[in-house]
Formats: sequence, structure tokens, C-alpha cells
Amino acid sequence: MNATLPQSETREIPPPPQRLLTYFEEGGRTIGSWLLSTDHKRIGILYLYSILFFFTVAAIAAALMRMELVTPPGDMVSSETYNKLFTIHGTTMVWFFLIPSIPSVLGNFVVPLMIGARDLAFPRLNLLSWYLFNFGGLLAIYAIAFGGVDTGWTFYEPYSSAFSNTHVLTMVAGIFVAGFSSILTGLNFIVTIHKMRAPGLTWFKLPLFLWSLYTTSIILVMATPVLAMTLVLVAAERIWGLGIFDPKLGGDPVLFQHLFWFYSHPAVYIMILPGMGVVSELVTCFARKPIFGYHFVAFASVAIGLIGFFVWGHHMFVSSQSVYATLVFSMASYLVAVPSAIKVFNWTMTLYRGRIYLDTPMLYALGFIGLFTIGGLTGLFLAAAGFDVHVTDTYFVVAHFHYIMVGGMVTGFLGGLHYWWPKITGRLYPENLGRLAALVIFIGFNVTFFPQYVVGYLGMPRRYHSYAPEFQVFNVMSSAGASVLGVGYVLPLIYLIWSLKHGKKAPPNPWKATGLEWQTPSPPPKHNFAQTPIVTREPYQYSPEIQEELIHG
Amino acid sequence: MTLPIFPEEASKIAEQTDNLYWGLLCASAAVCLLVFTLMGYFLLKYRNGKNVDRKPVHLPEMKIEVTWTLASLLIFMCFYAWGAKNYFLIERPPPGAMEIDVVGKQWMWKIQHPEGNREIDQLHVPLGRLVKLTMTSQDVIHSFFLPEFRIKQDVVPGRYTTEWFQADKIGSFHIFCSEYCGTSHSRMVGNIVVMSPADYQTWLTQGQPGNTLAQSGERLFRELGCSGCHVGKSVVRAPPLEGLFGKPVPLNNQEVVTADEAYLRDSILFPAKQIVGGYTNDMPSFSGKISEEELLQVIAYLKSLGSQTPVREQ
Amino acid sequence: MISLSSPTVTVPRKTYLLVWIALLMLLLLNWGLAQLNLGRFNLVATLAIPTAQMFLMIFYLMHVRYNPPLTRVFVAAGFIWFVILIDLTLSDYLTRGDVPGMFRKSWEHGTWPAPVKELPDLPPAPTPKSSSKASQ
Amino acid sequence: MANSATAVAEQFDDMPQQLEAATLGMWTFLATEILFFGALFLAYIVYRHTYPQAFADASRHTKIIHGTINTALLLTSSFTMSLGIHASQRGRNRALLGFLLVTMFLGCCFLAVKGLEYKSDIHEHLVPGRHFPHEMPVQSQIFWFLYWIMTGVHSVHLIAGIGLLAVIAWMAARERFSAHYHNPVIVSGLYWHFVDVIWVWLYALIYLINRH
Repeated sequence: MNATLPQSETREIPPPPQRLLTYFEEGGRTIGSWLLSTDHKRIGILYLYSILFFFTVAAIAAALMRMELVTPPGDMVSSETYNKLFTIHGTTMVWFFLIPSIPSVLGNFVVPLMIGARDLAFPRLNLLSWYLFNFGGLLAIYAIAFGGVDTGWTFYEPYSSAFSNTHVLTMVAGIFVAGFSSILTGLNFIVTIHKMRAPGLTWFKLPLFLWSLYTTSIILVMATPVLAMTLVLVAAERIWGLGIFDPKLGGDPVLFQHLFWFYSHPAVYIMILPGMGVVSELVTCFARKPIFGYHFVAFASVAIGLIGFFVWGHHMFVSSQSVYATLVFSMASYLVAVPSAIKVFNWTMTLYRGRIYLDTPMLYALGFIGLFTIGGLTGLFLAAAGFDVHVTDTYFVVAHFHYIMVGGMVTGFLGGLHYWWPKITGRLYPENLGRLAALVIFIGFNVTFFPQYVVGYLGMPRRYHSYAPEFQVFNVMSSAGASVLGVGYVLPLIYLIWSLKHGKKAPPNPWKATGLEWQTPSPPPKHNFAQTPIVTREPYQYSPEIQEELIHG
Repeated sequence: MTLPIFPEEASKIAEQTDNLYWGLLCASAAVCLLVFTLMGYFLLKYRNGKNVDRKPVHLPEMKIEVTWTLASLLIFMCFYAWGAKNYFLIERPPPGAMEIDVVGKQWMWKIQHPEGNREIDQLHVPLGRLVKLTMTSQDVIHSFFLPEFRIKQDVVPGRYTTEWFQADKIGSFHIFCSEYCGTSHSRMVGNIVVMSPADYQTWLTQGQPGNTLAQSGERLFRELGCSGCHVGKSVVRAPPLEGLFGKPVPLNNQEVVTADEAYLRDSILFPAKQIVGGYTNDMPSFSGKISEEELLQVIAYLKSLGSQTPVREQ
Repeated sequence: MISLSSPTVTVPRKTYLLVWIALLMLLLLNWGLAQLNLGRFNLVATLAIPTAQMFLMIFYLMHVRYNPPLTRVFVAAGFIWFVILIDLTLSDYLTRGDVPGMFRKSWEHGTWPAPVKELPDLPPAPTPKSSSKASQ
Repeated sequence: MANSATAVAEQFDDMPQQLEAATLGMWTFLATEILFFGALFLAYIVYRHTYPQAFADASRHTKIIHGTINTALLLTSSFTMSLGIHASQRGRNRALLGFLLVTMFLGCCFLAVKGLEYKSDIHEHLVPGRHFPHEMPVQSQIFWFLYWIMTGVHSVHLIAGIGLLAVIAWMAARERFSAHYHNPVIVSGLYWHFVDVIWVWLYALIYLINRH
């Protein structure tokens, strides 16, 4: 590995004299070498396999629920099974797909490359994080396989500790362990971004994806421990039969809700912020134009992360919380919406006077902006205290957070996956199939979740196994859309795996992007950079005048 | 206006909430329109392959950013205030409302009228009357949701939560439990029947009259032995209960609390929690010996005492 | 200022000794004050002394005083989030059954927003309370 | 980890950067610990505000002598730990080993005294549950539930700390540290001091408030 790369600022790398070993070959080819490798790129791919498995489990649960909800009376599965289905869908999606997906897969792979480092600050902690994630996942799958949990992903107190006789303890232990996996990932990113940036790479030359991952890591590190302790208290209550949330002792179940939502609302910002970071990268690269208002977008990410910790009470407006607290949380919820609005406006202005290539990653980015705008605006509906009283715990809320999670986070993840696929695998995915899949997902998504807004305002409560007949029309529409969405998600799985074998070989920089990660050959060698690059230019130095020729499969 | 996308409006609160819904919808539509048309226009005009002037032009970045930040902040504050106003209306029960007790039990609603009528999963109320529900739960957290009145309130075990409404349309509307409470959470539904005051009176009398809530509370007051200590020159010193409800009570740690339902309930279930000034802690705890409905009946009796001394033990 | 990032520079042992003695003194003070009944001041002392002990240990024993300022940001962050958790949860618990000061007057007299009146044209149903007084 | 005693780990450029990264990493972990215990402190504050009477009675039954001795033990162990760090910065592995052993011994003494206190608590039935003394108000069971959870979780952290120091002591015995490279000692010192800070607060909240 002694090929001396010229001292490149951000110019094109002349092809090295002899073939560089890629990280597939250099760290060893056996399964053992992969399972014990501390290379951040390999751990990223190991995470990809894990979250793919958990996404499938949760997607099957969702499909069964949508089939059940086609008819008003609960006639396909019993109500116990239905309760277990939505709990499986909730817990598996939240803790085993949404939270780890962008930070642990794309983040693990791309962060060291973007800052010109050889690896993360603590490579062994990174591998430990993957093993903790899988051990937690194993516990969760054990709980699901041997009878499931019927408390919902929120584990609300008197029910989850005294009245549910399902495998709550095992599931709680699984999430407790998986929580430490996300703490370690967050810790790794914070120290890496602080301490291991390439010379010349100041904070305001960082790509915006790193700003959002840095903020996500702060939330990961600061919010997850409170969930860990809350779950310990729930477990203690189940083991010893009584505890501090037990109303018989004068305990207060609403205190559990405070502790739970102190973690769970910042957790939804853990899920959406990386998606925003990916979209900032995609919009600039495919509009060939520097981001509009770099500082504002960067600080908007930090602002979302910080204010996100002040808003958890808007989940509890009707849970006998004091009127004063409701006013405080309603105000904070409106304040946290402002940075999101800033980001959407900045992305839109970035398109002005750009040269827009509608490739697959750009389709996902535009889909993200559209769906996130609708999701974010309905968030404003829910922040209004008087309005939330009617719609909380109904399908209006279900539609809102699916617009943000599925329309925002999953679309952002797929966009990022397609954008960095040439760098990760060294192969190009088939472009036209990619565009088709993006369109199918967009249509299927809207048909699935928009009717839920309407049926939510009509008053259909959440987590209902059988519902009043007048809601059937909207539920049938939603179930139909869900099948289209299901097909939409299978498409990328197929052609991405196909591209591993038959995709065209990817050049180092197929999208002619300006990030540091595109200065390495794709797939990059184990130590990423021969010499640590010196960064002198501002980020996103694209110029829309020149007509670039983007290479795609 | 009863578009299919709206549930029926059966109370003033419903209209207020729908107005707020329309306001939010229009504002969101405006923002969506602005963002999507701008994006669509840019996508069409600046697509790759179209030779259009793409020379970077200097935009006053700071000015633009500050304007749309302040603009969105201003709009958000307006909706915050509107939402807060509606929330006040929903959260504050007006004085002089008819008191109905609701006890949530795993997968049914047990409702007690002050006249003594009891119903399961059914709530009959007269048109136009202000009704205040005092609610508690025997086991897990439920939530009493009336979609046609646009109100919802969690029913938390160990505490009284209140909810109020005034029906201004005759008919039968939904009651849903909207906080997940176990296996048959989706079957914990009922309907609220709004009747004209005359029909309501006839319904009251036809229902088994029995004795009113206060009278059955009085019977319990004697049976459980409360009158043994709390009445007249009994041997054990216990605070007098005449005209207790709503009055400030000085505690022995120099605090003063108002004797509302929550205070009465806690004093019966956890006597040592707040001991009245000048008394010792020797009242036995009744938790486990008295059900939620009986507790509400005893409290209804104490409330109906006014300044009259409680009945002596027969 | 000794910068501990260069490994060879160390904190003199005398500092550690002084800090240790100060910590033990504060412990005895805290224990002693707890025995006396000082009313409100008792709570203040019981919380102030551990804060002092904590600052001593963090700045001297954990070398935050000698590390680059970035470490202080990380230390402060932990405590700031702890305060956020405590503060906003207490904003609920301290105001249960209460209403913010400026609204309390209007809350009690029901002036703003205007309360919903009974429908004027409906005679209010005879309140059941009066009938229950006549004991059967 | 660095194979030879003084080599810099491959992903770092030089030793100060590696030391600063290790310190920042441990401080980030300690921030998570602050919030981990913070949830318990929140429950304590909320329930002391809701049931001042019951908490005052319950906290009078705690054994203050054991608590005070334990606090003194832990403060002394922090002192010896700092001396250990001082020795490792001078590259004196033998002195480091000695101080680590003393610190671990003081930690074990803490656990012993704690065990005695737990035994007498159990003897007095001060464990929330069926045979909790009836004359005490029901809410004081919440105080005792918090007492057992707080001191229990702290003891678990202390045992983890003793285990960590044992590993460092073993590495010191194998002369793995030098004046140039002793990051693990500094990091484990940070963890030990932090466990002590948490106990200082636990001592004040459990034993001292409303003592009179």
C-alpha cells in the first residue's frame, strides 16, 4: 500500500500505478475477519445486514396490521395478536431500524472519509456497538418469537408493569442493551468529529451531513440514558411487583410518561436529523450549486437538536398534565418547528439557478422535502394545545409521524444509500429501475398515509383492532396504498443486490461531487487516505454553468 | 358544515376546534403551495440540458433568511395563542355544571349519575346542560374520548381527572377509549345519548331510582364506621366534616390545602399523607376496602353535607 | 496553567492532599449541620455542601482545571441536560391544579376566554342536589 | 490497542491527540451516567415534593453512621486514586500498582459497610412489599424503593469500577504503562472519581435531608 498519492487538495486523483487493495480484500476475506474487523467501513456494512433483517420483521407486522384493518370488525387476527403486532412493528422499527439506520450504516461508512481520517476515534467501541445492537436485537426477537409483547412501543406504566403478562421483561432488556449500542455510536462520532478532522478542515468547512450527525450524536448520548433508567424501573416493578409508578402506593404513572418522552421525543429527532443531512448533500450535488445559507442550515440542525429536549410534553397534553406545563411545551414545540422551516426554505432556494439532474438520489431528496414539509406542517397542528386534545392518540398522529419517519427518514436513507452505493460497493446501480422505485414508493406512501389524516380527524383512535364502520373507506384506501408501498420497497432490494454482481464498475467520483470521500478510489482501501489530505476550499464548490457528465449504471 | 372529512359538531368546543382546524389547514396549504410551486418552477426551468442563465447572482442571504425565520415564527405564535385559547376553554369546567362520575375499568365505562342511576358504556345527558365528568380508573390508564365534542381526557388511576362538555345537538354519539389499555381496548366503546330535558327526566325516573348518590354515600358513611369517629362527641378525636368541601384545611406541617375531591380521596385512602392541623395520624387506611364507585359516593355525600352535621349512627 | 494534554506535566501531590482534607471537612460539616434544626437553611446547607464537594473533585481530582477548555464544555453539557430534565418536569409538578399567575384572576372569574353559557332558551333542569336533602 | 507500550494507535496522529480523545470520550460517557442517575434524582425530587411528610419520616430510619463512614471511605479512595495517577504520570509503575490496590481495598470496605447496612435494613423489614412496617405511611415505601434502587445501581457501578481498576492494576504489574503512555489510568481515574461524586450526592439526599 505504498502508492504515493500526489498531495491532492481536492483535485482529481490520477489512477495509481498498480491496483490498490480495497477494504473488501485488505482486511481478510473470511467471515471471521468481517465479524472481528474494526474497520469502520466493514462495521457499516455489518449494520446494514442487521437493520435489513429487523426492517423485514417490522414490515411483515405492518402488512398483517393493514390486512386486519381492511374490515371494521377485528376478524383476521385475535385482538391479543393484533396488539402484539403493533407492538412488534413499533419497537422493532423505532429501536432496531429507524434510530441506527443512517448514523450506524451511512454514518459509520462516510464520517471518517468525509473528515480525512483513517478510522473513527474508538474502532473497538464501534465493533462492540454492533455486537450490543445484535445482542439487544436477539433478546427482542426472542421476546417476539416466544409470545410477543402487547404493551405498545410506549410501555405505558400501570399496564406494562402490573397488567401485561407477556414478555415485557425480555423486550425491555433487549432495548436496554440496544440503547448502549447507540450511546457508543454517538460517543464515537462526537470525539471523532471534534478531534480527528483533517488539517484545514474547520467546523464551517464540514459537510452538512456531519453537522447533522454531530447533533444526532449529542441527542443519542444525552437522551438514551434516561430511557435506560426508565426501563430499569419498569423491569424492577415487574420483578418485585411494586414500584415508584404504582398508583396503589401513591406513585404517579404520569412520571413514567415524563421520563419516557424525555427520551422518545429527542429520539424522533435522532431519526430525522441524519435524513436532513443526507438531503443537504444530495440537493447540492444534483443541483450543482453550493447550499443556500450554509451557516443557517448548519445551525438549524444544532437548534433542532437542542430545542428538541424542551418539547416532550406535547405527547401528554391530555394526560392530566398541568395547564401551565402544557402552555410551556406547546410554545417550545412551535419554536422547534422554526429550524425545520428554515431548512426546507434553504433547500428550495438551493435549486435556484442550479443545473438539476433528476437522478435517483435527487428524486429521493425531492420526495423527502415534499413529504417532510407535509409531515412538519401537521406537527404544527399537533403543537396547538386546543387542537391536540381532539387528535392526540388518533390516526391523525399516526399519519403525522409516518410522514416524518417513512416519508422523511426512510426516503432520506434510500437516497443516501443510492448516492454512496458506488463508493460502498464499487458498483453502479441501474438508474432507470432506481427512478421507477422512487416513484412507486412516493405514490404508494401518499395513498397509504394521507387517508389516515382524515380518518384521524374523524376520531378513529390509535391501536384499534376493530373500529366503527364509518371509518372503513379510509382504511381500505390505506391498506391498498400499503401494498403498493410494499412493492416499492422490494424493488431497491432486488436491483441493489443485482448490481453487486452485474452493475458497471464505479469510477472514484461518478457524481463529480466535491466531498473528501470522493477523493478515495471506490471502494476505498482499508486506511482510506495514503496521506491525510489538506483541505483549503469551502464545502460544495459546485458550479452550475459547466455541464457535467454524471456516470450512472 | 358536515363534510365527510369532519365528524359532527355537537358542542361549542367542536366549532372552536374546527375553526382552528380550518385556520391551520389554510396556513399549511399556503406554505405547501409556496414551497412546491417554487420547487416545481426551479426544477422545470433549471433542468440539465436547458441552456438558461445560470450565472451565480449575489442574493442578500442574511436578509432573506431573517425574513422567513421571523415570518414563520410570527405565524407560529399566532397559532400557539389560538391553540392556547381553545385549550383554556376545554380545560376549565364552568361553574354550576351537572356532576357525573365515570369509572374506567378494563374494557368498560361505569357511569354514575347524581340521581343514583348507573349505566355501563352508556351516558344519557340532557340537551344544553353543562356536564362535568369526574373520572378515575380502577386499573390502567384509559382515556374518555368524545369525537363529536372534540374533547378527550386521560383517566388516570389514583387521581381524579375532569372533563366537561355542553351538548347542543340531540342524537347518539361515540365514546371511545383512546389510551391503549389492554386486550379489548378497541371494544371499550360506548355512546353518549343527548336527549331533550323532558325525555331526560322521564329516563331518569324510569331508571331504577334507588337512592341518590349522596344517600348511598350516607349509607356507606355509617357502614364503614366513619360516623363512629367523625360525628359529635365521639371518643376518638377526628376532624369535623361539616361544610368541609371546598374550604381551606390547615395541615400540621403549616401548609394549607383546599378540600377538593382529590384531598378527600387521599385522606380516605392514605390518611397519613396530609394530617389536619392539631390531629394525630390514627385514622386507618381504607385503600383496598372501598371500591372506586363507593369512594365517589362517600365523597358525593360529604359534598352534599353543606353545613349540616353528618347523620348519627342508628 | 499546566496543560495535562502533554503527558509529562503533573499536578503537585500537595494539591491532592489539600483537596482531600477539604472534602473530609465538608463531609463532617454536612453531617453536623444535618443534626441541628435550622429550618429553611437546613435544606440549603444539605445541598450546597455536596455541590462544593463536587466542584472540588471535578476541577482538581478530575483535572478539569488543567485540561483544555473543550473538556469543560463536555462537563457542563452533562449537567445542563440534567437541569433541563429536572426543570421542565417540575414545571408540571409544581403547577398541578394551578394556573400561571397572570391568568389566575381570569381563570377563577371565568372572564377570558368567555365561558360557554347554558343555551338561553332552555329552562335549566331542576338540580338534583336539592331533592336529595329530603332524607327518605 | 498499541502493541508496543508507547506506540500511538493507528487512527491518531500523536499521543496528546489520543489522550485528549480518550478524556473527551470518557467525559461523554460520564455525561450519560449523569443522566442515567438523573432520572432517579428526578423521581426522588418529584416524590419528595409530593409526599414531604412520608419522605421525612422514612429518611429518619436510614443508618447515618454507615452512610458517613462510607462517604469518608470513598473520598479517601479518590485521594489514593489521584496519587496513583500522579505516580503513573511519573512512570513509576510499582507505586501506581500500590495506590490502585489501596483504592480497590477502600472500595471493598465501602461495599462491606454497605452490606452491613443492607442486612440491618432487611432485618427491620425496610424493604417495600408485604411485610413493610404498617405504622409507617404507605408512601414511605416509595422512599425505600428509591433507596434500594439508587444505592443498588451505585454499588453496581462501584463493583464495575473495582473491576476496571483490577485490569489497570494487572496492566501496571506487567509494566505496560510509561511516563509517555498511561491513558487507561487517567480514564479509569475519571470513572472512579465520578462514582464518588454520585455517592456524595446520594449521601446528602438519602441520609441528611430532614434529619433533625
